[in-house]
Amino acid sequence: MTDWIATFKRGLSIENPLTILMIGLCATLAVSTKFEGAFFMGLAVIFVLTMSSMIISALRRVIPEQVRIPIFIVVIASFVTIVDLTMHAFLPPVYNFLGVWIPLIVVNCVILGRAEAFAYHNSVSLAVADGLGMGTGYSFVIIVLATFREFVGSGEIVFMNQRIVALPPSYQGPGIVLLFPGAFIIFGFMIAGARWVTERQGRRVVETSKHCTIEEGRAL
Amino acid sequence: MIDMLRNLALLFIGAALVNNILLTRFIGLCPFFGVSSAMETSVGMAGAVVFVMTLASSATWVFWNVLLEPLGVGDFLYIPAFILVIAALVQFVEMYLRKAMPGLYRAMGIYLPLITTNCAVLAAATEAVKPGFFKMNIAYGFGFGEAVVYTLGVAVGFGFALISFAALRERLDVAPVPKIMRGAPMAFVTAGLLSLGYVGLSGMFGI
Amino acid sequence: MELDLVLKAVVALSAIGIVASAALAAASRKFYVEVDPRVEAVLASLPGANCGACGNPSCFGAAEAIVEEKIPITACTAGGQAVADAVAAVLGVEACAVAANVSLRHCGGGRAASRTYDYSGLQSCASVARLAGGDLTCPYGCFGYGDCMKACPFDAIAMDHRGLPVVDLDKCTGCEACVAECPRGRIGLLAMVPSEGAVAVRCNSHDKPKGRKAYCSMCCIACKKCEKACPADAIHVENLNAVVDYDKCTGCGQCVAVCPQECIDLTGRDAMVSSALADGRGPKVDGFVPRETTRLDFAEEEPSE
Amino acid sequence: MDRAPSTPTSMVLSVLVTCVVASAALTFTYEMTRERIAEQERVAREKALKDVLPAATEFTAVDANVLSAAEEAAGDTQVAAVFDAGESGWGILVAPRGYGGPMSMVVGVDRNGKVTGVKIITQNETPGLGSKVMTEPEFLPQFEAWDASEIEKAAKAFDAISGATKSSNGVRKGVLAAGHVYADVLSGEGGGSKQ
Repeated sequence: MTDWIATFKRGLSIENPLTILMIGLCATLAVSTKFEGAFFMGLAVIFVLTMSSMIISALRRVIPEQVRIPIFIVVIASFVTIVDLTMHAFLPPVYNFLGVWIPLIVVNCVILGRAEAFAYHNSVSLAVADGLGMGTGYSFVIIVLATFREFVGSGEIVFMNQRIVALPPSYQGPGIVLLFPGAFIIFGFMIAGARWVTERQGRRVVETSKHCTIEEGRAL
Repeated sequence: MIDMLRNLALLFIGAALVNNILLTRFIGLCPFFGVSSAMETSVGMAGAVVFVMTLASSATWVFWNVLLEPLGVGDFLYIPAFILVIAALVQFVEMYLRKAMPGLYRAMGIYLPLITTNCAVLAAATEAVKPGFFKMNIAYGFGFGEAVVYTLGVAVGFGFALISFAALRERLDVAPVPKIMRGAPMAFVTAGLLSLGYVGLSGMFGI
Repeated sequence: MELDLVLKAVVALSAIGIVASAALAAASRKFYVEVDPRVEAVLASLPGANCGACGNPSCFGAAEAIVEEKIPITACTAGGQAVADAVAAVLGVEACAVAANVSLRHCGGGRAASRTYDYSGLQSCASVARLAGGDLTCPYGCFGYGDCMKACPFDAIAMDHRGLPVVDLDKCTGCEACVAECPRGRIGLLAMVPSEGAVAVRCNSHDKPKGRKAYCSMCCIACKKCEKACPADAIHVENLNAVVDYDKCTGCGQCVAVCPQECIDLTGRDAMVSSALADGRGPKVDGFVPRETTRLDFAEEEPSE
Repeated sequence: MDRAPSTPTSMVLSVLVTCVVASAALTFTYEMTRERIAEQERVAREKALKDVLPAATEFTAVDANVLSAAEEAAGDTQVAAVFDAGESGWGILVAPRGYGGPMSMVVGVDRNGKVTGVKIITQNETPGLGSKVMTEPEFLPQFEAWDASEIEKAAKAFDAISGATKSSNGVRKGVLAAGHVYADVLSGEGGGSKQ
């Protein structure tokens, strides 16, 4: 059980797909202009990642090596289509907002990456732990980014079209925050903040500019 | 004939620059940040993307119009079908290149597996082929020639953005950047400014 | 639920599946290519997601680079620690060969050395060297902007608090990438020396000693005290700078003790303290006592007197 | 970790099985959600049409050749669909191109050629600037009472939103296209409009 929790927590902090590994960026920046969009996108990623990791690790002995990528992709694509159809049917406003980004979850590097790196080599329970961990880590970052951007940009946070928190109507937010260039810049500062936090906790993230970040220091 | 060429040219430039898939629509960011740390990897990647994206969209066009559309199952099967086609195509091309043209494989082939997890390839191949994939559910319904030219434009746009960003990032490695912003955070801020330039182009023509 | 829709869907997707897998099966037969088994082994332990996060275009590219020792075994970000251990196990990297020669820095100035102008341009030695010969007054010294650190594929070089590159002897494989990258590497600032044990002269200047002291406190003033004190006749002042003959040098440390400028350090794998610790501290290394001409075997035996 | 062998048969077989299972599962989900999706779309369209044609009760799509004639009449602006609302006129769905790409909007034209209203369904103009075409209170109402048969003349009296000229012109193009569709195709359909 303990290593189940360890895998789960690893996905959240030191191997967070977005801030540390920096994979799966495509949808993050696009979808984080609305809290509601980011929230459901996070749920979708958690669902697809966990389910596909579970199936892949369950079948890992049966899938031949040579043709593993096509099989992984069909499994992931089926879960993505299920999410696509259900969201289209039950949550049309969110579906219209997310639009092209739901099908693109299938090529989201987080899912195929973890399915390959982890699910294909580990037991089902660990794969589910890793899926949940990575998914929650991913959604956490995307929701924080979305809350910031929606609040600053449009002055209010709307969830299932009730206004949760709103600034006085006279507030005229800076438009750039909702635009893509703003997303890049804010995400850049967010990674700097995450790195500063992990560094302050004594876990030195070795950033070698020529290679890549590998976490050193106290074991989790 | 002339205005058919004019349309294709407009479509090409529209896809490459005006609606640049990387810097105005932000599809395909994972390799954009992963590979662009060095110039030669970016050039290799750009070449591979141009080659495979055009091939992929012709394959998906064939599968869509010959198989999925007539059977009427396209609406819900297009995601697994297209990505399966792309993955198989990439793996096949990689094996073929490794065997037949080792030189070309050395320069470009090793980027091919990276294309399967590349959102841009799937997005462009699906957009050019499946009407209504683009958010506005306005049917494009390109012909075969238009689909290939459109994807070629998108791929050239992808390569152009990737290489210009790689050049910037090489300077970034040595620029006097505060310690906490060094590396990836600064790359994101630079990408933000670069995309600001491209957004200025939007709405001119093309799709 | 009409059955024919299910049938049509199954037919459509399976048709694509069959075409795809048949093509792959045929291709894997027809296009079989010999691959170095070690690369194969490393590739098996890499995640294979080809995410490109490690800067290599694909896991296959990364596996080749790791086997050819172009990048360290910890290069894979997506895999994290687990993959790094797996790759290390596959390559048996733990017992990595000890490099014959290692890189050595002939300069002790760093931030203490005086600068002719205040440089705030690109943080690279190559670019500062192009601006009127660099911001360092000393024409031979180390600028400290870390080009060697960036060039080193094995992360063996790190910049210390004095703004000088310190070489980690366990990681240095003697590949000379730093010597090539450093704008003053070829004129003696960085030299390849035997890795076992010796002393290092932390000065590379050939100016008049009086002029040297004006712009750098840590410099060799060619007083020849070390030449007189050396029992093995291994150190000579040539062209106004002390030069060590590493074949004769027994690492006894007499020159380190006697140098008035304290610009000679203990260094080398067999030295009593790690070269990173001894760097820039001359005789002040705690527990250091110069020895007679005994063969360099500090490591095993306690320092006698 | 022993794996299944990579012989050709095992490769083809495993992919085949995955595809069969996947396609069966997807068809099942599609069947489950199909009615709801169709229902959602119909409701959304109905709401938009009702906004521009308040009096109308039910909308029937015009048949194909009328639609294709409408597409010619509209020139380069895309016409997505045309709905006949019986007594209260027609609802024309057009997709002009604004600043940030195509917008989908619906234009209502009553029996005698008066534009009854314009409503924008989806757009991705620049938030805060272009998006004002939807939020600006007196922008969309200005199209009302334009005469669809002489749409060019009516379009002279048009003021765009400052700072969002391209988006405003996009909407204007949509209304123009709807006007042409009415003038060339629908008015001949036995509408009692004056010539």
